[in-house]
Amino acid sequence: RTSKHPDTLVVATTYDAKTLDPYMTNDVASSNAMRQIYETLVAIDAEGNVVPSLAEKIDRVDGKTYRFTLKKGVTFHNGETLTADDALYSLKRAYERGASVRHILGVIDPAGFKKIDDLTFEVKTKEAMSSFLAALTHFGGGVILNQKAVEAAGDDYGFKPVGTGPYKLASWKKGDRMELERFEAYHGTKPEFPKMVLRVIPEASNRTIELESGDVDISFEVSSLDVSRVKANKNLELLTLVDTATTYMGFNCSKAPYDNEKLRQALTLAINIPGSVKAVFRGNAFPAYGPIAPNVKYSNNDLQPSKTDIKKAKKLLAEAGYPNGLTTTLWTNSKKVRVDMATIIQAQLKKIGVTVKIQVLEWGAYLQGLKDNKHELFIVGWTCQTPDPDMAVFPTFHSSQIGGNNFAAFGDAEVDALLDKARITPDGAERKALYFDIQDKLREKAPWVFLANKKIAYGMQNYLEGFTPSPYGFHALYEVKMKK
Amino acid sequence: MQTKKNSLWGQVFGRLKKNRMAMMGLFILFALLLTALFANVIAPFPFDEQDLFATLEGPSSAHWFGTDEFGRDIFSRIIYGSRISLQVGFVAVGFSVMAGGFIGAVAGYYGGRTDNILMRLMDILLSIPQLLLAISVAASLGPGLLNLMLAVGIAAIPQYARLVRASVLSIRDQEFVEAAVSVGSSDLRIICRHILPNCMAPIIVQATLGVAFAILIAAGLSFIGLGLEPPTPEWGAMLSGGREFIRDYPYMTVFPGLAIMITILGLNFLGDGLRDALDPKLKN
Amino acid sequence: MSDTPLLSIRDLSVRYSTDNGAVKAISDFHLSIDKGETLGLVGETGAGKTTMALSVMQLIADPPGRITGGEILFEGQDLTKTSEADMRKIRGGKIAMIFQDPMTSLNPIIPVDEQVAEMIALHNKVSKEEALKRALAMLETVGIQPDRAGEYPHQFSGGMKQRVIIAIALACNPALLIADEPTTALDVTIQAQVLELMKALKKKFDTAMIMITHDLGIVAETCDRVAIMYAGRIVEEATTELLYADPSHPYTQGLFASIPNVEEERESLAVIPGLPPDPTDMPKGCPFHPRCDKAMPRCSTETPQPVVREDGHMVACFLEGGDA
Amino acid sequence: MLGYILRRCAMLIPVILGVVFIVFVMMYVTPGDPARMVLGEQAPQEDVDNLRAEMGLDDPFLFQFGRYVYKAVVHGDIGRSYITKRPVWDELMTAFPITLKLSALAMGIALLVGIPCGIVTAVKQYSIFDNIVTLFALIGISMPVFWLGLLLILLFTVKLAWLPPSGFDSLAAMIMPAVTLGLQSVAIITRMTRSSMLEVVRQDYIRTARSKGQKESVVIRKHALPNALVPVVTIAGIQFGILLGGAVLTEIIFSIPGLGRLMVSSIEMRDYPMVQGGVLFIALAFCLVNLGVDLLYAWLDPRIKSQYT
Amino acid sequence: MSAPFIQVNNLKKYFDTKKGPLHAVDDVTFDINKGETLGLVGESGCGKSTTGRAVIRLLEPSSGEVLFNGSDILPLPKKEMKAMRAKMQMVFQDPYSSLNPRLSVSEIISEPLDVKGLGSSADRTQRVRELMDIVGLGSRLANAYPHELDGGRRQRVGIARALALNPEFLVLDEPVSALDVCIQAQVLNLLDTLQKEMGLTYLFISHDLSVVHHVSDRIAVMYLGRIVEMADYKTIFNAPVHAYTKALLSAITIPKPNLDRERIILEGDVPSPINPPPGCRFAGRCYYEKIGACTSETPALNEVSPGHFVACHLAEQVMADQMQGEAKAV
Ligand SMILES: Nc1ncnc2c1ncn2[C@@H]1O[C@H](COP(=O)(O)OP(=O)(O)OP(=O)(O)O)[C@@H](O)[C@H]1O
Ligand SMILES: Nc1ncnc2c1ncn2[C@@H]1O[C@H](COP(=O)(O)OP(=O)(O)OP(=O)(O)O)[C@@H](O)[C@H]1O
Ligand SMILES: [Mg+2]
Ligand SMILES: [Mg+2]
Repeated sequence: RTSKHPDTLVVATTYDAKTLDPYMTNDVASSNAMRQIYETLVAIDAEGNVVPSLAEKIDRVDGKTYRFTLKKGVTFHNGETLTADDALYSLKRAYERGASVRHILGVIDPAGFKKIDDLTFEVKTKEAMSSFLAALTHFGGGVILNQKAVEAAGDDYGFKPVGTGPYKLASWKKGDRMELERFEAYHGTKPEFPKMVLRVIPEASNRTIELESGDVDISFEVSSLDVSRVKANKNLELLTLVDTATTYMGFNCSKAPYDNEKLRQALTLAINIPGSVKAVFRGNAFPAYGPIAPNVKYSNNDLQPSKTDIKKAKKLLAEAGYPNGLTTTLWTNSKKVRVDMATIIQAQLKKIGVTVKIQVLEWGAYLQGLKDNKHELFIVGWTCQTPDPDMAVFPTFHSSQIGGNNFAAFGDAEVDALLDKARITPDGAERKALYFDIQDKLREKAPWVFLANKKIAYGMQNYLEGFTPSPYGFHALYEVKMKK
Repeated sequence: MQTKKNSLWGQVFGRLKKNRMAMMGLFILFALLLTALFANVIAPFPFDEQDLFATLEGPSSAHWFGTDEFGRDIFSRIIYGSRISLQVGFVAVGFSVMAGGFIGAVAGYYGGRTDNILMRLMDILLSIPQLLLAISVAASLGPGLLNLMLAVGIAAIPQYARLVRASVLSIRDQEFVEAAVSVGSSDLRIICRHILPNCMAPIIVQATLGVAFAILIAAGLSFIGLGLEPPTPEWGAMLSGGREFIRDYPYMTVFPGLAIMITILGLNFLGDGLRDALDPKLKN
Repeated sequence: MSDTPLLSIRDLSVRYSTDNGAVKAISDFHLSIDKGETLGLVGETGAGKTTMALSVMQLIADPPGRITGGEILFEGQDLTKTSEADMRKIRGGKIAMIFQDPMTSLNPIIPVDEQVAEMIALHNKVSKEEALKRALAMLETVGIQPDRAGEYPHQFSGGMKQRVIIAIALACNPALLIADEPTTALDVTIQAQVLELMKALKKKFDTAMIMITHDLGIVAETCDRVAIMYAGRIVEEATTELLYADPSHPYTQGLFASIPNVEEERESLAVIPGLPPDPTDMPKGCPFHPRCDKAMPRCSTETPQPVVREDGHMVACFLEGGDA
Repeated sequence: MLGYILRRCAMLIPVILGVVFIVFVMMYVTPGDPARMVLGEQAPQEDVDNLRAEMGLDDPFLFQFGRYVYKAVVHGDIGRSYITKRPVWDELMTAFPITLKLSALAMGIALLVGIPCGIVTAVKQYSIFDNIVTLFALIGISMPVFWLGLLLILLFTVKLAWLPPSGFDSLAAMIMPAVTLGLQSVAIITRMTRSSMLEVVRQDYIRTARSKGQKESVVIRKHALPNALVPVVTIAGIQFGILLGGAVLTEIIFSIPGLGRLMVSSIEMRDYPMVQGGVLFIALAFCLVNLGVDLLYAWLDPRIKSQYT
Repeated sequence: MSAPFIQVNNLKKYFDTKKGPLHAVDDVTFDINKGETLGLVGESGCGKSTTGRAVIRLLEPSSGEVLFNGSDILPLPKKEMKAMRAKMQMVFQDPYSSLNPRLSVSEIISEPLDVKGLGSSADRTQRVRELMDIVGLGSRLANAYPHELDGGRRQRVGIARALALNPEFLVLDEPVSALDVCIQAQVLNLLDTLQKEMGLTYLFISHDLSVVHHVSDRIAVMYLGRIVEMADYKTIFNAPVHAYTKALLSAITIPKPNLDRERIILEGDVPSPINPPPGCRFAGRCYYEKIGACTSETPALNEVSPGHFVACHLAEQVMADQMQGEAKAV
């Protein structure tokens, strides 16, 4: 089969981008669009290593100071040439105005920025952070903008993006499609397709139908039920990967009854994780074994999902002071997999005498409830947005983050110390050991029941090649080519 | 005096009895009621019994309507679901009919400024998205079946209010209303005893269809924290739950859809019959 | 009298099937009317007057109503056996009807001239404009000025509406006009206007007319002949003078006695005791016998047959003629 | 007539103000922090709190309300979306025309199918046809939108390849969503027309028309139908108003970026200015539809028309 | 003679309509003695019902006085008025629409008792039975519903309801106009009996002159919101003065063939009560020879002979002509 629209790459996505101002949002759909338009100073390669991008050369002057040298002759979509001023302006703006992404680049210290020459500049961080360069790869955080364009567009910048990337924005019908057009003065390898269309098709089965009919070249998030259909279709190719998110059931460790470690362990042991994951995801997820998803650096791949042991669970339950079980509430939001997971957990906990009431909450109310510390058990997911394990475990388990993303309100001096240390230890064996240690500790103290690491499936026409899905959800679609 | 009480209803029923469709409707509703009452006797399986080794099976002799993604027996869930769905449908519609009916009656009866204010309030209510309304109800009153029904009910109030207002306007000027005033009846008494019972025909048409909408809307709301905790079976929720399976396992949605349809069918047959039986113009 | 009457109804029976059983609205009904004659048909509510008129028009709603027997000969043609298509030509064209209630008998959303023109266009091969022109002329004949002809019924008073209905009925110069209580819904002064108008028009077009009413005063004023109806039958029939001079059926006598008369001294009105019979459960024998103060034993078993006196005065009562 | 229209338009003001106020109250009591939704669940609480203050969400309730009304009335400014930062007006003007087109089409289909069905079912009350149409109407109501939507797509796109599966630019693309959306209204309009026609055919003036020797079909079309339409128009108006509020499921299934999806996502994201603006639009549309309905009444029924002067 | 039982002075009722105030009742004055029947006749829409309603305050009059037994009831606060209601009741025109189709006969009759909360429920049942007896309804009908009754019985139910609280004054708003002649006779007889037995006072509204003639002691003729002539019934019938009264009388149909009476056919229609024409309201249809005042001055209701009131500028002239005519005839 050949393409119905040879000049255009049509990609079906689930959501539309919110804005194309990188510092104003932090959502996957926007990042995915921005990845086609913008570039960052540094990027991640397929193995998850940080590599140069707009910056040709990166030197770590000292623990807190980095010196970047920009590529020469990089032009923006508006014809301006990339300079150190643009880069510094961008990072400063991210820190000052980019409330959505500030937590990613949070350690930056704009006071310490220094322009060396037109292409060279220094950036300082407040403390020595080993995850800093990884953070700069984030498409919400590390994108370099053109100062002039931003200032000219003012509040409307989100709709008049100017980047250095391979495509520039041609038109955008909100909620429907974004049309991109090849940037002919692109400094890198020019993409093959003169045009790219990012279409919004919320309904999963329709994405598949349009893929089958050839109206769409690549479809994101093929539903677990359509996976076999796409696989069986000889015109199509299925690509899967495991994303960096972990779905978990958290305990509110800050108050009774789940401030009781034994109780948490008991409940963990009562749940048949592999069985549940199989039932809920139908083969499109792996049982999770720890807080760091398998494709994030320093994830301990030797770990196994926790084993079900009803007898031991009951014993622990009795030891925790609940020989006759207890009644508890489990929160989830309306995502079907989470509700399904909750339903199965409910059935399983019944076996050790724990009666679970499920409450499905609307997302905004859910977050508010977590913030107000009204929760007991809750199911949610955490995505490691940058290729550094610090992002996976620090915001979620450090006691300083209680009231923030540490929804389990877990505070443990030992774990705190390890987390603090690991984030400043330079990459290497020592850091790896620290993170292995952290993973063990968290499994033992059981603030979470680690449930699943989702596989994400992408469907593609088999006349295409060169699409490498990224576990972070923003993909280098400009690399896609026609098969020769 | 002879005891011939309720002879109006007796007569209405007499007329209904001669209407075959209405009797069929009545029979269907009665059967549904029995199903709901004796769900635990009829259903072959408990509604929440999971069998992870027998998920998504098509209809068979063991599972008449097949099984869902957790291996639960769909037939049993539909049987049990009748309890909740009928409750949701009837209570929500009952609530909106009563509230809407009352508002419409007051607006129509007093007319003038009262009418204007109440009807503008109804316009306001109509413009508020159901989702926002539901979230607010959930937020201020908490989750649960009752509040769910309330949220569904509130949203439908304006429709009934308008309908009743229109009927009241035509009844308000009848002399029996004036007669009631002349003997000193209070306004409330007049509205409740003299006016409302006389404008039931259009409400019946609307309400019989309204039950279907209530069930379907309630299903949508159970996913924003207003509804019923899983695994409580409910037709509308089963319908929406089967959505992603529809291409491969259509029976997951066909059966709850049929259940809703049969209910509505029964209601409409009965409603049509009732409407005709109550219509004074059709009386001898 | 000419040889064949314009309309002659023989042995007509009409039934309505209702939840409470069959209603014999009309049974063994005989009536005939000559060209140009005016016949008054008098009877209390539910006697079957409207049903009779609708039978002639073949407009009885079926269900629930049905003509179960007899024939209706109009110009020699049996209307009960006439096809619907032919009937449509007769309706309006040859037989026209004025309905009981002028307030509800006009379509509220069509201008009145169009409602008259519709009738004209249906029975004459004329253009729309021509039909409208003739409609205006017709309306003028009944006293509605052309400048108001384009208005809607709600803008008219009751008397004007009734005049429009009369205009519709007379638009195609029918041979027979059936007027079903044309003035009961009107005010007395308006009633006088309308009656006057009808009399004039009748003379002008030489139309035969059946005037249905329960007002004996109107009959006295307008009709050549009267038929008194009780429970679906004619119980007495004669020329107006004869009948008013000598009401012979006990029901007719009761009817006359219960009218308050302004010309006589006031006294308590004589009333016919009881109520009209339940139409689903007619008494055996003479339907009037349960209310009749002169009832005899045979009245409750046999139905009295009409007896015609020499002067043409017909009475259906056992007290009449040789049987008394 | 003009005076009447003007008076009706003046009535918009209290309604709109009321809507804005009530929505303000509702959003006030609804849990969920707009600042949190803007920043995403991963942002630290401190940043969220700062943003809240910056957005003025910590101000007293009435002050916020007053500020909104002031800006809207004095500057005609109904704000920018918290999420996309685009002016609310622009966002609505993208979504609303699409919804308008879709609803109008759906309503057209509903009337085109519903009224004739209603007429025939009334004229042939209790006939086989009556029962069959009733059955279909009820199936229409109980059939979930996504079912019908998918069936249509599978048939007309996948099998027959006649229609595109999504989109809203061409009439062809709009057919399936409009049918899906209209089906529910078809049922209601059929039932209403039937009920109303049954009432009208018993009226005296229908008998008058028959007594003129008029054909039955003309009697129904010319004399009965226009009289029966008033309540149908009422219901159609309410339905149309509801459709204008957006039809989320249909929009999702056919990938249509209409008002329904916009509103739902705005509510979910606690994008207050968007919700406010959207509800304002819907209320306005509602009132205009109501006005339209009333004018239609006048057109249909001269008695009503005479009350408007 | 003591003061009249009911005294209505300068009663006005204007309705607000979009086109302006509608003068439904415009400056009406009359009185009724105890035990007397005043007949009120006139064309449809001339304000008869409005007058009847305003007199017992079912409608709030725009201005004027209604003295009941000497005291004005119009300023009474709502509560006291409710108590007052018991003494004055109304029987309505249409027996079909004046009874709630969903209540049984006994429920309808006991409604006033229930509202007043009089006695125990057994007392009320007893009273209902009594009332049904009085109006001649068989007790087997207690649980019947209005649609099962014929018009005459329905009207009896309406009368029983009006009598429930032992009123002294009844407004009868066209109580027989919807009834058949035979049944009309039954109801008229009943009303007559009741009046004699209970000493009731009636305001009897009708457009049927023969009925009014039959029941009334005195008759008031209304035209477009005003009383144009008022006198005892014999005077009205034998020596009418107002042109309208004469037209009304001539329109009566008399069940005698070949009477060949001269009919007065009025030309034109009743003018709109909104912005009624200046001067005499009947002027537009009047067949008397008009004078200037007819179209400029509103004629007052003057007593032309004892107890005979006429509102016509030409009254004296007409009276004189009539005297002459009579004299000639003699
Ligand atoms: N559509 C119908 N269905 C059932 N019964 C009917 C129907 N129409 C008339 N009847 C019955 O037939 C009988 C005669 O009715 P019809 O209308 O002919 O009387 P009428 O003499 O015209 O009375 P009125 O003076 O009230 O007009 C009555 O008993 C009536 O109840
Ligand atoms: N509630 C009202 N609002 C406005 N106008 C009214 C109202 N009630 C009556 N009218 C008008 O007041 C005038 C007098 O009405 P009323 O009912 O008193 O007349 P009536 O003499 O009783 O007539 P009918 O014989 O038709 O009963 C009429 O023009 C009528 O249209
Ligand atoms: Mg009749
Ligand atoms: Mg009146």
